[in-house]
Amino acid sequence: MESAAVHQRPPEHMDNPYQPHMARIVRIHRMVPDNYLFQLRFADDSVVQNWEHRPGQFVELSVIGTGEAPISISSPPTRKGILELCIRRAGRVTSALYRLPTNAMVGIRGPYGNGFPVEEMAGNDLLIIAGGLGMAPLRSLLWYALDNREKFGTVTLMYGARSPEEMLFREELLSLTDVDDLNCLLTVDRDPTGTWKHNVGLLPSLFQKATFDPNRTYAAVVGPPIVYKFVLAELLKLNFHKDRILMSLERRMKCGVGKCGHCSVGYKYTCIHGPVFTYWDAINLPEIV
Amino acid sequence: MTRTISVDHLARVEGHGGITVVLEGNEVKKVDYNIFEGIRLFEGLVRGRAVEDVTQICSRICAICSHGHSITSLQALENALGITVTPQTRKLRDLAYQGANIESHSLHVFVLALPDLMGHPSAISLAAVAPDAVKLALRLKKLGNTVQEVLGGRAIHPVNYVIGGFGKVPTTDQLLSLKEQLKEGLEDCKRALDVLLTVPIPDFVNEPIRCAALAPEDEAFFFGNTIEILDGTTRKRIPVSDYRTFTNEHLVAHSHAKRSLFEGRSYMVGALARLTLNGDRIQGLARQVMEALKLKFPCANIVMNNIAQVVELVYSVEHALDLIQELFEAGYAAETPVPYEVKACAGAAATEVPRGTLFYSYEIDSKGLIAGADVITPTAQNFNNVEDQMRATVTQGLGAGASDDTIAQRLQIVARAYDPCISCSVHLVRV
Amino acid sequence: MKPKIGIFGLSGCWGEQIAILNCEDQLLDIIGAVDIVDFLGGSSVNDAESRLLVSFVEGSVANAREEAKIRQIRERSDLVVACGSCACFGGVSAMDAPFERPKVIETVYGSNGPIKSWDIGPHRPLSDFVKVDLAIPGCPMETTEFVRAVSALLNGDMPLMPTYPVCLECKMKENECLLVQRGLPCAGPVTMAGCDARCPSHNIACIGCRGPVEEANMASIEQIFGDKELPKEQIKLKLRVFAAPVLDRTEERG
Amino acid sequence: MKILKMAKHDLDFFASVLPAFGEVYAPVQRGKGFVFDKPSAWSEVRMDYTRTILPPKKLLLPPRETTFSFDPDQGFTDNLAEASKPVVLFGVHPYDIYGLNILDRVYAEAKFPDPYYIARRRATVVIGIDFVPDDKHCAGSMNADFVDHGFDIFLSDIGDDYLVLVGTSRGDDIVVKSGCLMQPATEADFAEYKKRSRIRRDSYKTKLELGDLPEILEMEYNSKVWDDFGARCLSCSSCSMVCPTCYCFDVTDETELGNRAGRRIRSWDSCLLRTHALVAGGENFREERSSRVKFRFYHKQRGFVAEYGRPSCVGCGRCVEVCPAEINIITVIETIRGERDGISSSAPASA
Ligand SMILES: Cc1cc2nc3c(=O)[nH]c(=O)nc-3n(C[C@H](O)[C@H](O)[C@H](O)COP(=O)(O)OP(=O)(O)OC[C@H]3O[C@@H](n4cnc5c(N)ncnc54)[C@H](O)[C@@H]3O)c2cc1C
Ligand code: SF4
Ligand code: SF4
Ligand code: SF4
Repeated sequence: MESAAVHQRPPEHMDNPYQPHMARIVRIHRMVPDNYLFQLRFADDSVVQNWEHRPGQFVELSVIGTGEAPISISSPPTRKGILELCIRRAGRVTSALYRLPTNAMVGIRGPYGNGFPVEEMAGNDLLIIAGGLGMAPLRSLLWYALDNREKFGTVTLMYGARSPEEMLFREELLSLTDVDDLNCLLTVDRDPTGTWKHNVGLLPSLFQKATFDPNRTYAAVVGPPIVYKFVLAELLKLNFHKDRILMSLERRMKCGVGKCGHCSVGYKYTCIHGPVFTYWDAINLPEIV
Repeated sequence: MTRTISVDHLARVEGHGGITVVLEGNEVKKVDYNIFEGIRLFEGLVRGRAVEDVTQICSRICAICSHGHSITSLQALENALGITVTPQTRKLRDLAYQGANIESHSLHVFVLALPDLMGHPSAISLAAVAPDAVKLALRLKKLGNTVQEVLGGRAIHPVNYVIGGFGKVPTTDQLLSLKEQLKEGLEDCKRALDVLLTVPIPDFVNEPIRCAALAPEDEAFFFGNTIEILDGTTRKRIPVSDYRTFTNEHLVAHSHAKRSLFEGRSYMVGALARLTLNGDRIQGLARQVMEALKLKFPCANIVMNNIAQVVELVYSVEHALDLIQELFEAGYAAETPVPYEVKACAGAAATEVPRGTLFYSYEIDSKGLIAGADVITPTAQNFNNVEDQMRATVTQGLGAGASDDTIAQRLQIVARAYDPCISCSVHLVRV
Repeated sequence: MKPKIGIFGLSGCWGEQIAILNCEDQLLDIIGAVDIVDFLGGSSVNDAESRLLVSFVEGSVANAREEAKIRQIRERSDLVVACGSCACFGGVSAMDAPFERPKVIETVYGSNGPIKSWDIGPHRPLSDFVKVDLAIPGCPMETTEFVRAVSALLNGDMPLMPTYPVCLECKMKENECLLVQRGLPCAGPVTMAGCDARCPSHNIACIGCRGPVEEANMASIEQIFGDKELPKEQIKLKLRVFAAPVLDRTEERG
Repeated sequence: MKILKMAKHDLDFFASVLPAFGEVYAPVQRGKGFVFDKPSAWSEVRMDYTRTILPPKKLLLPPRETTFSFDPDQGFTDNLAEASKPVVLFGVHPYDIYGLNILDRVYAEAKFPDPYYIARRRATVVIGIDFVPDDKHCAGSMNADFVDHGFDIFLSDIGDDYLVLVGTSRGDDIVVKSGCLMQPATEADFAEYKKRSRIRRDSYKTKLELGDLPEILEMEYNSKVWDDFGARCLSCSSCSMVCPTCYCFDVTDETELGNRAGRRIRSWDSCLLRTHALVAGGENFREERSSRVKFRFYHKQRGFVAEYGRPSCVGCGRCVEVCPAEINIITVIETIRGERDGISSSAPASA
């Protein structure tokens, strides 16, 4: 049990996992109030070249001088060069970010977390279920699947927002409702505008619009706690395997690399063992939902 | 026809106060120095609290004199409980007083009063034209704060003073480092003198001032058991334990602060009063400064109080250096507070805080709880004197044909020359 | 243009205004970065009307004049910062009195003095009257926290204030625990940190000058003090020196 | 492992060679307690100390640490040089060395090794000594009363001599540097060691059963005892601050006045504090104090076992010493096992 790392690796040759790379905000897309999409490009080209991530992974975003916050990567690994983050204005760091103009620099480190087990999911049908901001990490998975369409069976997206104005990536998703190789089901809780042409109703109501073979489908669910509550019940009703229901968790995080302790659920760390957990994990980690 | 000259809200004094002068033609009908600071009732609030808890509370009477309040409160408690502190504790407390004096006087002279003398509304605007002078003042102020922090654990509302001594005495290293900083401070004092020599001191010819201060019993200039009053050329002495026959507190309608009169007449406490009574003790650089700035006694020009503060500031830097030397010579060591047992008792104490004589007295019950408390601050004692000086200033101004605005201006200079600390004056009398 | 700020004092000991002046090393930088347009304690020329980015307010509200003042300050300021425990929690003047307030006033000022005409009320925290954007507690507030707050506010960020108790900093300084090892009534476990455990570092039990942490477990600490054979009334008196109005509120909440 | 011996009276001389290997920290008295500090004279060093207020983690994972500074024009400057200054930590008890080995697992050996920790750990010579347990130590129960690695040199009392275990080549350098102080240990020395080891093992006044503790913790997850502990807990965080294996930290940025240049600082945090699991928008995953007390013990005695095969508690007794509310490893385990009726309301363990 000799501490190999302690006695062999000279720190001089080690990456400092806490020190971010600088990235430029190349575009800010004001999708909905308090939910902007930030497109970033690393200042250092070698970082751009070497960057790799999996859908469902996240980065630690720094507004230097204000602090850091964990943010899911919304862009798929298949689209290189630009990193997209869909960020809700929630507190100090995100507010400071919202004050920055295009071309300002932010710090990025990562990618962190396990991400979705895309290799294991390959060859199966895919059911992506997003509620509200849950679309942020799932958009990466969605485009990964569409860009690697041959690797998956049927692909279904169920996405619920409170109203059409609050739907993230609305134009992009609406344009996907016509494509053949994706079953794109969108719903809003209510439609004050009266112009919404798709489903109106809570997210679980979309289950009537599709059928699944639980033996060859992976479900990826991300959303606020209420979404888990109802969606999980539906999936269990449909006899989904507990280890084929994947969910992504949010916890407080200060490091992203399994040290600071804040993101622990039960005895797992969201940043290392997660943020993607199976429903079976969830049952066994008492604090999970 | 009646008219009034008023200053609604005095600026650059600590607390909330105003001045109202009522005139009928050239006759001064009334001069009111009003204090409308919210009343804070300290003597009422400490009742029923344990002896070890009251000092920290009374410190909150005043931020600037908080070290003075704390130590005077402790000495009153110690006098009551019959505790004698060690010579080392007494010296360390004396050292803390020098820090308080350095801090308070540099704040008052340079930040609150000097702008007046140099025709500026504030030290902020002064900083734009005379940045070096302001930096110098801030350095001296910081020096005073550092001394207070080392001794009291905090610059404002010290935490380290307890009955019988200190929670934790400063380490030798801390004292050595203070010594170095004080030596640099002495150089700054010389620079300050150069600045002050260029400042015109207005001549306020006022009535002669009756002065009062503690009579020092040893080299500790700010401690003593006897009050000494200089009235014309006679000196009267009253033991501190009889301080009430000296302060004679009473209320007036226009102020939340109480007033003092000795033998029916106002008197002054503070730097000028101290030097008038005990200026012959001043030696070294402080004496040179006193001579260079032409401070002579008796002095009827109240603005010279600021000059007296400068002299004391220099004295305090020098005395602090001496004290550290003496502490080491006497074999400096960590001491724990003198232990005590509570009993029913009473006691009073007075010390000279930067603004003058501060009195404390306590009655303690057999369980060690406070049964009565009395605090009389220098500002409260000075109020009547300030009003007298203001009246003289108005009369003088009217005689010289000054405009009401000029008179109002000069009234403020008088108020600020006293270094009033209004917030501390609002509470008072025995319970 | 430099942001305009104001510094105000209500009923207090002037501790925060002195604390601001005690930032000797940063004072000129602060003056360089902001325009202090209204500061009665420091300047005799003041602009009492103009819009302010931040108002730093010391002291409690103790009378109608001060209540009007704090409302006016709120109206003209983007941000109101309560400085010091009087502004944040009511402070020492709001501590428990041995008897009802009229009686206390009477004992201090006499029964038939001119006090009847005075405008005097109990001391209340600013938040009883107006929205407070940031509280910098402390009696007095720490100069370091003030400077840090100014620098965060200038960057547009809300300053981060400690949310943890004094014990955390006390342990960081490796002090021997006065409560457990010496049986002294130390309020550190329920008191907001940020002072670097000043008192325990001087062998003095914390007296709670920075006010309670948000979830202060008063019932438990009272019991623990009780186990140290302190009389019950003294326990309450000791724990309620700096923030009695706020503690009353927590207790009402349950 | 090289095993030698050294006469006790030669310790002063041995100590005199240590400064060549780094700044020496050793147990000295502070108040009635002890701390690892720079002794001003070797005579101050207390070989008989019970436990220090803070464990050695304070030197490897400092309470407040600038990880790097930043400047809009110059980018980042890390603070690794500062972290690489050589230190000799003398007189560490075995459970505290065990504590360091556990920190190694998380900070040095896991994914994303922590460069600051590693720099310090590499720069720190650890010289261990054995100890006599008091009633708060339960290192025996936690299997942390003897260590086989994680130190450079370990000294065991065998009467007039110390048995000297040399754990690393750097430790051997120190042995060499101390000249002819050390002699080969003999059969008799080993016998003496074994005799004393037995006595030591038997001298624990506190014995806790770990066997099926993870399972019992699972069974008692919804137990009311946590509410009782939660009602008493002050959330003062003392227990985590002094714990050799608590390593949570918080991260904050500090800027200079009127500037975005500044520092990123990490400082000790605790899962007992209200904000530990609080996220933007006000949701708190461990809102109740009881859930936080539970989490701490669950993490040490259940979670860590699942992840690393042993509890992260090393039985140093520090939480027993510091908790004003008597919530500690002994009271919790005994209560959860139904072997005591929770905590009393009378005087805490260390009156
Ligand atoms: C794995 C993961 C992925 C996330 N992905 C996204 C995303 O794609 N888009 C998005 O808008 N938000 C996302 N969040 C939530 C986002 O991290 C928080 O909203 C953000 O930290 C708030 O930071 P703040 O400084 O603005 O808020 P404040 O409330 O001021 O937070 C201060 C600090 O607390 C911590 N903190 C507060 N809330 C959270 C939280 N919910 N999760 C983790 N740490 C928190 C952070 O360290 C933060 O710096 C994600 C969170 C996690 C854990
Ligand atoms: S001395 Fe006071 S502040 Fe320090 S740990 Fe003990 S209880 Fe907490
Ligand atoms: S230890 Fe307590 S009383 Fe002392 S300064 Fe800190 S908060 Fe105030
Ligand atoms: S368990 Fe004890 S030491 Fe830990 S936070 Fe609670 S009261 Fe403090």
